[in-house]
Amino acid sequence: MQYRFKTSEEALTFGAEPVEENRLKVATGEKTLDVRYAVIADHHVHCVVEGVGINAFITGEKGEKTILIRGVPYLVQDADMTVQSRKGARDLKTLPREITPPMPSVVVRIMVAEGDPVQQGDGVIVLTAMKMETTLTAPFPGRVAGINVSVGEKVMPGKILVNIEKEPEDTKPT
Amino acid sequence: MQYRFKTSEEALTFGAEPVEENRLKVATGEKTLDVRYAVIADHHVHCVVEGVGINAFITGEKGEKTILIRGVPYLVQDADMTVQSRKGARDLKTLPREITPPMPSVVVRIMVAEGDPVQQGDGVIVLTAMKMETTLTAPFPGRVAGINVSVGEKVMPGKILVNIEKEPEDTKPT
Amino acid sequence: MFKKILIANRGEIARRVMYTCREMGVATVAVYSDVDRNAVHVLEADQAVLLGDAEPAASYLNIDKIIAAAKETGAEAIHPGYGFLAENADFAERCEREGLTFIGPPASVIRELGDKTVARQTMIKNGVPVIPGMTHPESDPEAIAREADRLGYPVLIKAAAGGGGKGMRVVQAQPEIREACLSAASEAASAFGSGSIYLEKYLARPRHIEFQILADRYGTIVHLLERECSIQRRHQKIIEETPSPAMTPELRERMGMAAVAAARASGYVNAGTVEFLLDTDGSFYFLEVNTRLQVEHPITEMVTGLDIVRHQLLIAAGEPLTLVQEEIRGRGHAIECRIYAEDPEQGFYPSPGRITCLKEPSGPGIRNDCGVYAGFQVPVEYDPILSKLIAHAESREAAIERMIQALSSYVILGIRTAIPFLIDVLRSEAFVAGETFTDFVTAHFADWKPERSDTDLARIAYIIDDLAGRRKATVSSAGAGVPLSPWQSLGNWRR
Amino acid sequence: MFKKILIANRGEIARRVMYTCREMGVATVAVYSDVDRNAVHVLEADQAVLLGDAEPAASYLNIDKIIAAAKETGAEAIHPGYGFLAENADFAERCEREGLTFIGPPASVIRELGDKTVARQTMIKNGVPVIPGMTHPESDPEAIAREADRLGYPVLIKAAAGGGGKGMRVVQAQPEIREACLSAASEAASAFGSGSIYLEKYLARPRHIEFQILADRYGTIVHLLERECSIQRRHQKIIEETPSPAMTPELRERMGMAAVAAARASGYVNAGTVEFLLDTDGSFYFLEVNTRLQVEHPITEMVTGLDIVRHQLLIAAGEPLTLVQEEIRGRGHAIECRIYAEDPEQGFYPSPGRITCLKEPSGPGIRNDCGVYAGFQVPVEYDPILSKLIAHAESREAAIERMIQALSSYVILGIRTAIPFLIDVLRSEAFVAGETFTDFVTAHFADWKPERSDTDLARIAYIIDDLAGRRKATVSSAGAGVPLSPWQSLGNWRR
Repeated sequence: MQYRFKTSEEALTFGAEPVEENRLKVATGEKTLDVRYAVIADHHVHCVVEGVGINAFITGEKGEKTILIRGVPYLVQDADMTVQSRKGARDLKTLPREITPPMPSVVVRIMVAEGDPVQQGDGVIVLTAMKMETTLTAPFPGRVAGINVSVGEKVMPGKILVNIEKEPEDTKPT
Repeated sequence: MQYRFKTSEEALTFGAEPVEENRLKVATGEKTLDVRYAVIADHHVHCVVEGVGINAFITGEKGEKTILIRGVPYLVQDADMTVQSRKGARDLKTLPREITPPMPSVVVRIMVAEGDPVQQGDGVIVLTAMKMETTLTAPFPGRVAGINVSVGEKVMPGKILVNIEKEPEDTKPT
Repeated sequence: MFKKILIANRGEIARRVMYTCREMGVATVAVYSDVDRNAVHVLEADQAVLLGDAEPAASYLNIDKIIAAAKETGAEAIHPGYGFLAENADFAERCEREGLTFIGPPASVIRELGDKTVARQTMIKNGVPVIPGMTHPESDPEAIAREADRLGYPVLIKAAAGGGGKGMRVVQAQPEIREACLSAASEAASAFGSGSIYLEKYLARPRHIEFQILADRYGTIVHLLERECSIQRRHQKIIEETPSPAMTPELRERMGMAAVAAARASGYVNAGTVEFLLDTDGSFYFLEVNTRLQVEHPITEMVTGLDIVRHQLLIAAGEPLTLVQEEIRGRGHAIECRIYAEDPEQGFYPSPGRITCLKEPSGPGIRNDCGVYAGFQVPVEYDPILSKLIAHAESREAAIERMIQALSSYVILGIRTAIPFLIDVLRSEAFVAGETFTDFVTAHFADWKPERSDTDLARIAYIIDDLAGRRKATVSSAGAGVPLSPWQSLGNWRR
Repeated sequence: MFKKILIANRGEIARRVMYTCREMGVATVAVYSDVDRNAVHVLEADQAVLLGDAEPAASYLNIDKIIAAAKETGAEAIHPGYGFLAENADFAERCEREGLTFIGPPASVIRELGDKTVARQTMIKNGVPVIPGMTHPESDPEAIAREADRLGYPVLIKAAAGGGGKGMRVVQAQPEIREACLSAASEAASAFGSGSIYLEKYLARPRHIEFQILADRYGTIVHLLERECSIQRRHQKIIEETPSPAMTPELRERMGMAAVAAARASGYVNAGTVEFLLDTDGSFYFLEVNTRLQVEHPITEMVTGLDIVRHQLLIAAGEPLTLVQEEIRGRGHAIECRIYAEDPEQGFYPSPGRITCLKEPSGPGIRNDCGVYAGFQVPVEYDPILSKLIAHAESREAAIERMIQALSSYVILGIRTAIPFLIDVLRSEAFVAGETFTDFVTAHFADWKPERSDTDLARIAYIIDDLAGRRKATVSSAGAGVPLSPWQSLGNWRR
């Protein structure tokens, strides 16, 4: 089988050849790896790659999974499996022109007014969630084109709180 | 719904009435119990019976389940669901006339010969399993009618190792 | 001893109190809100009473409902845990009035120590060194700004009713002071119901060192040695340890005596914590007294071999302390890491959601005070602490290694945690060298990202999982595995 | 320190050794048999080598294969755990010959102490009190019968190569002696490869008390206090605790000195255990030296705060002991319960099978050294130990309560365990009173059955589970939940 994984650059291709039961030959770029594996539990896979044992813990739906190895989470995305509701979500090259909360939050303060110019990193709006205040900042220089919420309002992820017009000279975001 | 559970005496009937979501009225004999419950995980049920919370952990197939409460396992059998392979297995009134190992074992010594009279509790055959020697004893007084294995033989549960003829005067086994 | 007590809290701390209750034969009553129907503390209690909506004001902060629950179930005492009503004098007073034993200090003591400025006055009177700053709360930003000019920048804004870093702001220079006051006041108001704040001189590189106190009703007061809690992010502790790498027997002696003096000055009873800032020059300043069971109490239990909650119950039941200061010796070294539902790659922003898989670390010297389980939905309404992982070993070096191994084997899927961040902190030269100051995270881990050296392994695991493809749909609830950054989430809506 | 070691064992003890290795930065190599492909010790090792068939002779007892695995993987040392080759002098010798460090005493010491009769001679020479009995092994039942008449009944038959109660038989009267010899000899042969046995006077109501020893290569020997292991079934320990309820400082002093003398007499190096019988009159007798890491070592780690495996590795690497006898103090009380796959309602007969659900106990002072997981098939080929549950608390009373709570919350489904039996033992007057003699189980729990007071609750749970009916078929493998007694199992075949 062939798998194409997303990366910050172009997609990366992995080839997987079943050798015997619970054993694969995985080819990526120049190197080919010998992989023995066992599915230990719903979310737990143990594999032996080139003789070294490793436990991986997996969650997520088809096309996009989070894999935990040695305490570190890895987001792995299949470039070919376009799960509509998530596709592009992780595409780091497309950046938003608006600000939205990462989780259900309440608006505490709005630090800008329509028409205000903002520099990248300027505080734009203060939210509270789980008793924590967090300031959402402008992802790039621009001008506040619209404010779609008011203080005290409960806002959900995806809800666009403030529109920021990008400045003519395109500044690459970090 | 009606459930009939096996007991050492005659079957016991429980009636279960759904009152609302995750809530039952359970009737048994004279008393009726208010039961709220939540399924926490595959094998874990939390219920509140008459206001007291309890965790129960469940395994087994339909008709016969082992339920662990406060560290103690309870074998619960539905008298109406006859699972062929197990039915009667627990029926304490039917006792065997033969001796069989409880698990895969190896015969170490045979302590009787065909025709020998045996008293209840007499050692009949010595098995070893998991590095433990255990002596199977006669369940009741009788006479050795046949020996079906030899020393060193690997024997499985259900395999009848020694036949014991019950004595004419029926002695109730313990 | 009480026959039955109510625990007015949730999650890991409610559960931890229940462990000791069961061991002492004390029946437990849990209280819970709508979203906590199946929370661990509800599952493990003998009885549980629904308080109401998730909104704290309608549940865990609702004094009337909690008192009613205690009456209804016949509980004789209430353990408040930490947070929520733990340091609420009115609640303690109400308990006393209703004939319920509040497992903590008397209301008057909570009130006096709860007002940080009053506390500072008390300590000054009793010769306990305090940080230069305001001795009265202030709400007018202008007045605070003037005071700041007088003290000289940098200054620290703190909530008078505060604790746990809520409503706390460092202000480096004059222009920021007004916005900082507003935001601190509003955060304080939402956290403690009071928005009054005050100002302190901000020490550049102090260590946060606190002493655990136990005091009975008969004037016996002992301290259970120190804890160092310098590693903080957003002014909230995330790693604590004992003993402190900076501690000497002589300094411990002096600070311990100051801690006992502070407790005595305030007429303290039950378990409490006296917090100090230790400056680089070895001088220390009283910070505040936490009039509750501290989040990080387990590390003290590990090195002293004592069960602090057990002593809380004994003291509350009127028993005299049997502990003798000379006999309280620390052994080995203990470290605690707080495991929050938060994303260290997104400024530690909370990361609630459904836990799809949980595998707790184990092994010699490992303790995990855990308040969640696989399948549990971490609510957005409350402090996002999931568990506290504690490692105890013969030496600091061994404890660090033990903790790193435990963190590396800790599996929490469905939400993000700071585990990879914690591992890197524990591995860092600065931490290993014991150079732990309150500016640690900003100084060494300002824009940290985990080193992702196993990306190919992860892709291989993806492939294997794909081939096995046996996972139940129910547990891989869409996206639960990946928290969204403000920018990332947008995709959902724009395409 | 070693860069990489091989662990020639399986299950919980292999895993426990790996914990310390990881903390010390020592890479681990596991070995395994066919049926252990997915065993915990394989999953957690850095590398794993398949030895062969489940049959111990083809795998965990196969010296050639294990040595080859060590060479192949570049391991510098081998930790044998307990059981299997742990006390096999030939194996230790072979390691030495192959340039591999055996993490344990020298082969010569193992050989001398391994032969219980030789050991008895050594102790007699060095003034360590021993039980009256034979000082040479014997295989002729007649000769043993004559010796028994001389000593007077009851007598105890023991395997000369023995340990862990294998091949041990109490003989109350003359007629039983021959059958007992045969069965003991054959059990010994299968367990240790040698069927030679010997005879000792059988003490009526002794306590089993042992001292943990640590000795370095340079003649420094310390003991880590005692463990009492009187609670046994089928001559195998099932509950251990420290300190012993029978111990006084004065007796501890004397027995500790005897233990160190015993170790010194045999030129002991590394960790070991000197076992004694303590008679009701306060006199004690040398029993044997276990030249390995003891199953019950964790309770000693809990009260002393030391990591015994760490010290084993340090000693094996040639480090001198840094511990000083005076500084080794016990704190609190620790109890261990061994959790075997066995059915206490069927004479503790082994109960292998598939674990369908596993929920480990947790909480302050709780440690569970576990070698299995949910979904694991417990093999019939090996000792059926699943885990060791350890509780540590301020006092014996608190430790008992803590253990009872932990046992009650321990969930193992799919096989039977002695957990309900252990709970009742810990609750019993005799145990609480510290009346723990080696005849404890026969004296107080001869035909024990659990009190089943929650039958109706169980039926209600059945109904709820039936209504929910959501469980995966895969994990409720037919009958896995119920071990079969010889009589019950018959049903399967007769209908």
